[in-house]
Amino acid sequence: MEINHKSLYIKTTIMLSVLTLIEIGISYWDIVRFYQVGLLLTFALAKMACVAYVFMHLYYEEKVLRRILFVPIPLLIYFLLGLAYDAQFNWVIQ
Amino acid sequence: MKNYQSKNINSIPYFFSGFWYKDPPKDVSLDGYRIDNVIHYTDLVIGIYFGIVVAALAYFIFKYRASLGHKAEYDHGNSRKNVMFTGGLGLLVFFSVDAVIEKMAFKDLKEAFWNFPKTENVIRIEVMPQQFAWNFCYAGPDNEFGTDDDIIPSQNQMHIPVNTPVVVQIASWDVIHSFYLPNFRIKQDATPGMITALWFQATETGVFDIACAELCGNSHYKMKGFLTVESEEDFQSWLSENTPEESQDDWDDWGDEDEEDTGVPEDWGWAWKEIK
Amino acid sequence: MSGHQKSFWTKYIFSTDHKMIAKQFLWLGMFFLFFGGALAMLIRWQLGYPEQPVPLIGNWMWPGDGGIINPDIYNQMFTMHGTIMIFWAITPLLIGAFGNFIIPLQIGAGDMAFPKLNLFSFWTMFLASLILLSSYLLPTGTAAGGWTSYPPLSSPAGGIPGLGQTIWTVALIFMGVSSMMGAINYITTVVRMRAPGMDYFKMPLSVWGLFLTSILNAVFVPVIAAGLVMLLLDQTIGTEFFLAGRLASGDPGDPLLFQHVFWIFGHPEVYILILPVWGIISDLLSVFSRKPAFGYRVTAIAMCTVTALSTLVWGHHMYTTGMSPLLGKSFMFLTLLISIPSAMFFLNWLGTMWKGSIHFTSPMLFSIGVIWVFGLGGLTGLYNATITADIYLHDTMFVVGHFHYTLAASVMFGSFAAIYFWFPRMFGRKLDSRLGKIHFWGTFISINFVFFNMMVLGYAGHHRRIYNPSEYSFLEPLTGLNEWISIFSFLLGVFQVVFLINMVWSMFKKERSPQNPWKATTLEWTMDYPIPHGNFEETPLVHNGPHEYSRPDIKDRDWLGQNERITV
Amino acid sequence: MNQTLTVKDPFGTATTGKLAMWLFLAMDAITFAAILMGGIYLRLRTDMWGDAGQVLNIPLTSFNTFLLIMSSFTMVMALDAIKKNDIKGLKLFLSLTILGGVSFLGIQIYEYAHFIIGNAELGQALQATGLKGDSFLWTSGTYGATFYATTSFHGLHVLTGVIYLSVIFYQSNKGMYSSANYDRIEIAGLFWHFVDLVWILVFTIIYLI
Repeated sequence: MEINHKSLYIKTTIMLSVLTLIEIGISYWDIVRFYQVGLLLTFALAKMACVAYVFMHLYYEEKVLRRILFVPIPLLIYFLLGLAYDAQFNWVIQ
Repeated sequence: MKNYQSKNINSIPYFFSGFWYKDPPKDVSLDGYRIDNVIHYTDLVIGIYFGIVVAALAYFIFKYRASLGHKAEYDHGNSRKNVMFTGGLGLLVFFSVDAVIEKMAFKDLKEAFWNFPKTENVIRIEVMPQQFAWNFCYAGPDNEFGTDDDIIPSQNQMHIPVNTPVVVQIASWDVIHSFYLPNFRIKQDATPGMITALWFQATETGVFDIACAELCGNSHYKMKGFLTVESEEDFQSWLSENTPEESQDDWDDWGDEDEEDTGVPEDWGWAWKEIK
Repeated sequence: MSGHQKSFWTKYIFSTDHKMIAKQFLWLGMFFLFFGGALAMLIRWQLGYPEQPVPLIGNWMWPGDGGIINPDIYNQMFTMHGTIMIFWAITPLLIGAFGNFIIPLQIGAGDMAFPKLNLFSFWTMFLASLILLSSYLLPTGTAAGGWTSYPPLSSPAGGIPGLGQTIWTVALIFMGVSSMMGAINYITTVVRMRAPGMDYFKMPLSVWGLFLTSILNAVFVPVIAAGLVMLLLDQTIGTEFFLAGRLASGDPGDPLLFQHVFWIFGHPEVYILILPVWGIISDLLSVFSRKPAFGYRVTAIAMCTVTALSTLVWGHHMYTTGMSPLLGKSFMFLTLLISIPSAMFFLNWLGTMWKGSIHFTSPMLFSIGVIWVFGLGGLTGLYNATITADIYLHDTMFVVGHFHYTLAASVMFGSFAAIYFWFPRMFGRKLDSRLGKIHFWGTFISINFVFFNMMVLGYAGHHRRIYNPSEYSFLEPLTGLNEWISIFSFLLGVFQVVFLINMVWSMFKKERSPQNPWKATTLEWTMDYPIPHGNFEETPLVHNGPHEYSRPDIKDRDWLGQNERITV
Repeated sequence: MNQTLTVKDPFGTATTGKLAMWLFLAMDAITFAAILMGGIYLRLRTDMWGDAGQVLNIPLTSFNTFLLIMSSFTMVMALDAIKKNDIKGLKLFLSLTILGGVSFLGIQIYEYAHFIIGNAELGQALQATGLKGDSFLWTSGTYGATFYATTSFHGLHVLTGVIYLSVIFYQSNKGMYSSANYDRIEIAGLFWHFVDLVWILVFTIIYLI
């Protein structure tokens, strides 16, 4: 851990800010809804990965910890798919 | 051909509960036998498996009890043979029970319960339970729901003709209820804000109970309706008896503010949803 | 640590010693077990003898109604029976008491990883209990929406008067916080504090069960916590997450969302409760058959598989809600898959007894009892997993019978086995074995009669949560059976009193138990009673697996402790 | 004999406290995920939902996002400082972090106040989404309920983080930390970065999508 992390941290911060600006830009951009949502989520995930890997030092932790922390993600996606599918299915009285 | 299996494989519950064993309510529906058959098949196979387990247990308890003075065998059961054996038995259970009932269930769902009748000759009913009563609505002469000539009989009275498919759409007025017809082996939750559907066909005439199967408040137990299955002529004459009279509507709501609080309004009903 | 002077308060009340916290959880759990049991008796009285005055206590409890349980009170009773039994009796008994007691001892640790967090966990739980019980003081009574507490019924617009539901929700949130603290503690303890040599596959299966339980707790209690917070907002500040139809004032929410959230948590919760039992039973069968646990690795891996699968199948509680057909089918398939790993470790239990040398002590009797009741409970789950059968059986007494077999019967038998087995470690005395046998046979016979016939009732169409079954004509033939079930359930209650007497009497009797009365191999039996704060004088070294019984290379005894080495 | 008997510890050098914090964060993440999933579910079921920028003030919240990112940066710098035994740097960066958190909360309270008091312009924006009234409240349909539930739950985390960091600041003032002993700062940092991490998701899902 002798390396100077300062420049890495500064780079990450700039990167996060730029990504945020791009996200805001996308939200005002008039494109197909599906792509907009997809792009926004991708950027959000990229930003989250930056924070987790650099600021939370996940990159320097042991592999196992990283793997275990990623186990809930497919599970949550599974739940989300189930819920979303069901939300779209039912007839709603308007 | 109505049956997958012979009708009376009830031996397992009978074995345990002896003379207290009770039959389910009489099945008077076209497809109720399918549910009974699945249950009976499951009864049979799990009875066999549980019997084997109990027999093994009894044998082990007798044979390997400590008083015989023998020493236990030192065996971790981790050998490949043992693992294959347990795994194989697990798969055997899966394929002999689970796979079969899954196949039966999917077949039944495809052929009956989720296969809504496409023919014209269908009775369509809207059901709106409230705390603690059942409201029913028939389309009336114009065959459209949500119009002035909808027939709304008195609460808790549902009439259907015999041997005609009945499609029911259900939505709750206040809390969650469940439309439960024990004699037809059918049940469907009524959720506020959402329409659910089911269909069934009666094969015998008579008066049967409608029960609410989902807890809906302190009088949940009293939330009872009556389903009268009658001949086509009786049904039509009952419908015409209940047809609303012209120009009476304007006076109905007058001064009924208090009742509006809890009960459903006079002219409830929603446009019939197409079933996919 | 042990040199410190301890006052009464730091020793018995605010102790950070995992063994003392375990005892606190034990008493809390026992209190609520009997409380919930008493509620069950009253429910059975109403079902067996509808609208007749309750004997002995009726006139004193409900003088206004002439000793008759009225529908409001009845709804409150089964609501609190479910809530208390699941969250305030089984959870503290198995996870709180035995989790705390045996995890550090069996893995050779001095204490939990975070003793103070452990202390907070108990006192949060205690606070939650007080909050829950305080709802009985309300003039409108406590919660009455069922333990599932589906909105809109459980929201103020749903028709249940008073604050009971709100207090119920708050109590459950506190309980969830306590469970989460426990989960963090147990997982880090098992991961970090194992003694040298204690690999994952040398841990006793009890620890495996509790470890998997903690993981499920960690993943799913947050889900219900979120759902309950949303429910609480609905109940207090007027949001409308779960309101729809007439009760919603503006843009409606969706009652189904709560059901989804509830069962995403609720199904794993079932496994949270049963996994410790599976682990404990696997160990105890091995101890009393004097034979290594059959297929130890297979059992452990099968338990992991069940844990993983249990997270994916919540929808099978919602077949009748009008869920999409595709979801229904996939949930049915996934649910049925669970039967493969379950069958595997179930067979391993039988394999453990096969060619063993079975000693019929009280814990062993209860363990064999678990094989019976869990076999029945697990197999009857197939009906409820089948969509078509479930259309008929959903929300009937069949479901009640089924989950009482898996949860009440199996978990109670498992807890009793654990109490009989570890009582010498907790209190230094053995429980009386004659009373234990009376307790076992009484419980076994009456519990089977009660719950099997509940399934029979359900098959005959008896829907659940109804106050008076005589309202319906199709339930008339069931009157006699309902009455019989009630009689046997009272009998079941009476036999639990035998257990209580046994427990209190044995705790104060003179005769001390030997250090290792069952000749078990695991680490918790290696020290004298009372076990000091810090447990082990020196960290044990683990050389053997947890089930080294009847090794042919040892002549003078039939067991070899985990920390012992054979010198050849 | 002792040498041969070891516990295989796959988690390496991570301290037990750090493991517990990771575990807690995982649970917290699931709680957030459940609330967000509830919001998504409700959104799929209704039309009365504001588009990006229609009701919510995106520039203001973007500034808030920026604040959190910066405070995350200062937090990590604080850790960097203590690793080099630079107590002054630690105090400076910690106080900057706390300042960032407090400003975030201030802006959020301003935003809430603006919504709760309401005005005609807001009323028009709400009308366009199908909601009634001049102020945007938690009773304004599921949209309002989801917005307030998610952001206030996150706000509570920021508040907790501010208090947590204040305690750490107080302790570092007393000289509790050095380059040999900074585990607690790292753990507190994990919590603070997590708050940032969740905000990224909340910002994207609630404000931008």
